[in-house]
Amino acid sequence: MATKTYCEMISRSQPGPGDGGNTGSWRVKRPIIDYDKCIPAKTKKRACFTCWLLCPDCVVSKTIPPAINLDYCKGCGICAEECPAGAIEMVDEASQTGKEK
Amino acid sequence: MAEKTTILNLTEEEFVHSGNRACTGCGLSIVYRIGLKALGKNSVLVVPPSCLTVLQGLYPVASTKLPCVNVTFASTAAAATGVRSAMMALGKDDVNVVAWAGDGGTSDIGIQALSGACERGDNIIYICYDNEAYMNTGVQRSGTTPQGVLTTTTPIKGKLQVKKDVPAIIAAHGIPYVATASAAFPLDFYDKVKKATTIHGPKYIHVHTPCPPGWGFDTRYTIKVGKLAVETGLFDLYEIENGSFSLSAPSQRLVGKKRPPVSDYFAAQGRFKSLDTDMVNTIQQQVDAKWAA
Amino acid sequence: MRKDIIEIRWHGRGGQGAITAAKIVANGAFACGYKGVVMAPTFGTERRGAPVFTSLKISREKIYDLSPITTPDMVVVLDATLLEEVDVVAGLKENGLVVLNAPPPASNYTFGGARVAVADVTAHGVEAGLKPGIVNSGIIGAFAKASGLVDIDTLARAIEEEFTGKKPELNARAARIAYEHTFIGE
Amino acid sequence: MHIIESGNVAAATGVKLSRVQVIAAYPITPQTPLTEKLSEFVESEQLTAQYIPVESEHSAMAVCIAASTAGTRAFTATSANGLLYMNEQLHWAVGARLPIVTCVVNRGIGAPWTVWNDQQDSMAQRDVGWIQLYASDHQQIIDSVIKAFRLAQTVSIPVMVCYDGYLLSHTYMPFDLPEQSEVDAFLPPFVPKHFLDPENPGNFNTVTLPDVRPGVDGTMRPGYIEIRHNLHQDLRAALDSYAEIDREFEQRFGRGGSPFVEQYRCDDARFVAVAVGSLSYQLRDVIDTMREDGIAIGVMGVQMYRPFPDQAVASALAGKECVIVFEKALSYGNQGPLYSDIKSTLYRMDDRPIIHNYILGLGGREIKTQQLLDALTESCARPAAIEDTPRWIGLKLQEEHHG
Repeated sequence: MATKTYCEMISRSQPGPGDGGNTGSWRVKRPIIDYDKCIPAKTKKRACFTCWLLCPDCVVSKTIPPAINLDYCKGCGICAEECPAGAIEMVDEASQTGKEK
Repeated sequence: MAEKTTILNLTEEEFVHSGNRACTGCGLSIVYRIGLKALGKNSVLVVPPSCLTVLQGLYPVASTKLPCVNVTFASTAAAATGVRSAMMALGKDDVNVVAWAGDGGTSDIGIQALSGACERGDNIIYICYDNEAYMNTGVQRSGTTPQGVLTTTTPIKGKLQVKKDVPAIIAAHGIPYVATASAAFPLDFYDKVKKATTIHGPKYIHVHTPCPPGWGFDTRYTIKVGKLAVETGLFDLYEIENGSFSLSAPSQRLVGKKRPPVSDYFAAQGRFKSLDTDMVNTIQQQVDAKWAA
Repeated sequence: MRKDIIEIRWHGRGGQGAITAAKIVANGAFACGYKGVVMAPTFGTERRGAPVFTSLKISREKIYDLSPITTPDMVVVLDATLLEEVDVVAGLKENGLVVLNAPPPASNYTFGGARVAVADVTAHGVEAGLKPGIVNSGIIGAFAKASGLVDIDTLARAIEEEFTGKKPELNARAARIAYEHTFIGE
Repeated sequence: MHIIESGNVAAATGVKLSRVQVIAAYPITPQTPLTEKLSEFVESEQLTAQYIPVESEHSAMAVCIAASTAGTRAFTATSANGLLYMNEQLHWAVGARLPIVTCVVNRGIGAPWTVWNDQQDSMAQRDVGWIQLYASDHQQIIDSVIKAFRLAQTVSIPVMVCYDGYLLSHTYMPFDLPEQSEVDAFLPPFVPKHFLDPENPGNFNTVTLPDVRPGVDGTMRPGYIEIRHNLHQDLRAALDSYAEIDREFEQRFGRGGSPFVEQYRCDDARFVAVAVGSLSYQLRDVIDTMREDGIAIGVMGVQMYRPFPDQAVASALAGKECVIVFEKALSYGNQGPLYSDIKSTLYRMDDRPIIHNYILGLGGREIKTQQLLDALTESCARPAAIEDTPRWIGLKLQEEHHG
């Protein structure tokens, strides 16, 4: 008798991005970084990165200048609220999607 | 004492994937992301039903890059003990075994198992993220919901009872490390989790975690509201190491200083709107008395 | 229903070691070729000092009925003070045997038509060098003599194995002294 | 080598021989001597294992679930209300497909409190998806524990080894102690396919959707119902696997050959009594007596209750005139659970036997051999006259109640 293989199905998930889909579509407002005000962008030095630290969704890069992954940014606005330089503005998503087209 | 972590030296390695199902502006997302950085790769998570279950992803996709076992609501700490005992049996005792549960899962249904693990001295880290109600099921009151808070099961008068002091209950077990933290002070939280990984025995970290939909504030204010809870003196950040109590920097700074009134914190959220002036004054007096002591 | 099973009921007090005594006899009987040996203590809530009993069934064949003994062939009483509290001969078969820890003569005790064997097990235990009150090894010697079911050498060996670390030689000696000083009435 | 020990010690010794790695236990009568023995084995270093003195049965199974997910061989034991307190966890363990073994020392359930034997506790867990084995004597207890670990890890389904509280747990009888080397050869170490591994992280028991969904590699993964269907299929296939395991055990240890039902004088029988556990052995004395009176009767002990070995049951009972099921459990308001299962198994037979149901021994009420003889004598004398509702044996404060 052939040996049967058991337990071919269990709920074991594998890590990967986008379980919730492209959560960028959840956004009502979009963060726009003003690189003239943004401290690492302006000084070209590794500095500040408050937006990177506080982002709940890991969509801000710790780079000079910081960049936001809009595919997944849910548009909470924490980065804008907490930016010590006031460099991030939340703008209407609708106005931006229009521009992209 | 270990160097304080700064934004600049904080690791860039992420253990949570973007595009997960957490709510916009989720306080848990912040503490989870930062906490996993502190734990590092060589860790195993134990998670009961909670918002984290959803954040972590629906089968077959996981948003967490660490191994994790989802367990029943009441069993979190015991399951962590189970993972630890297996790791000991397998000679892999350098693994961090970390239970990560919500306030309901900790203060209510899970407290028996947590108490058991603490009494046994099991070598686990238990992190309770306290968003002060059953948020995953739609904002029902929990043992740690503060007095006066409107929830879907305290919809008119607000919760009548005071918040259960879970860290004090756990500290009474005499475990080597108890700490409180806040999502609004992620680096302080990071350092506490990091410290917990270096201590043998049960470690308990209770992290105050603002929730925009459950608390009734705009998503951009998650950090602001969390800071207010600390700065008004309502939620204190401290450590109890081998029985020795010390205030952490964000709370220590307030000693001898004028604190903003608790009404600032209440006014920033919708959930306190049933509080009358008398009640606000009473709470302010309680907080003042606590800080005078 | 089955006629091949010898049923022995042991009466003692919680903590006195009636279970251990019955277990030693069970081991001895098995060593002597009884394939069927079942020893069942009182089921439930035993408390120190309270009267307890233990059932021991012995047969040449496997025993399937595990229920407590109600019609014993023999009863063994570790403590004569029990006689005032417990009807130790309840259900005892006709011509049954009572083995009693009590000073001789056996004629001091009558239980209907039952045969009675006595040995001053409490005294023999002290004589063997045991602490006063250790009776469960000595009673085995009395049982061996009175029942003739299992020989004393086998039982002495079984005692030494069971009492490993707890004065095995002295307990075996207590059994042998009791064996020599067991008196069987008419 | 034969030893004379209690049933609980037989179970504990089986666990030790199986080289279990993690033990969690919470004391409950009449399971306690089993856990006491295991703690002694661990503290005296006769067994290298983690012994976790948990604060509840719920946590006992939590420890086992997590330890098993992490890749170790895990064990616990309980009785009665302790098993019921574990119920949620029992479902979880099987849904996660973990090869945990649990001894259930059968005891009646409160209220009112009882510490004595019946089988309501484990019978009430028949639908959780665990494999259930029942032992009739100490040899079967120790052998079943060892076989249970092998079966559990072969089919990735947890196994309950059930045995009667007090009647077996606290009774001493001789049994053969298998050699450690033989057990090691029979029971290889547990090597999990998936486990909690920082080098290959996975997220176990995640929320699973009603429908299928693609994984990160794009292949379609099952929804909840597919996973449950797979469990059911595997439980059915476990019957074959257990038969193979039992054959292998028999070759190595010389005991076995009847993994599902144990038949005694059934070959030429017109009547067959059926029971689970030690009662099936007690019935043998009754059958012998009735045979002396010329009644063609046998007894069948059911040794595996879930998955239900319907083919073995059907072939044992085919062509019989009457089947009489004795049970120490009841689906209240209906019938004995085993009775219902056997009846449904017989339903598709052309010449199905008449079937009777007796309820007895609940809460440790002593079962007298004479009572069994009386019941069987009546059932055999007029099989067609007895109704299809349970009859109670041994009620004292009223007339024997039919129905």
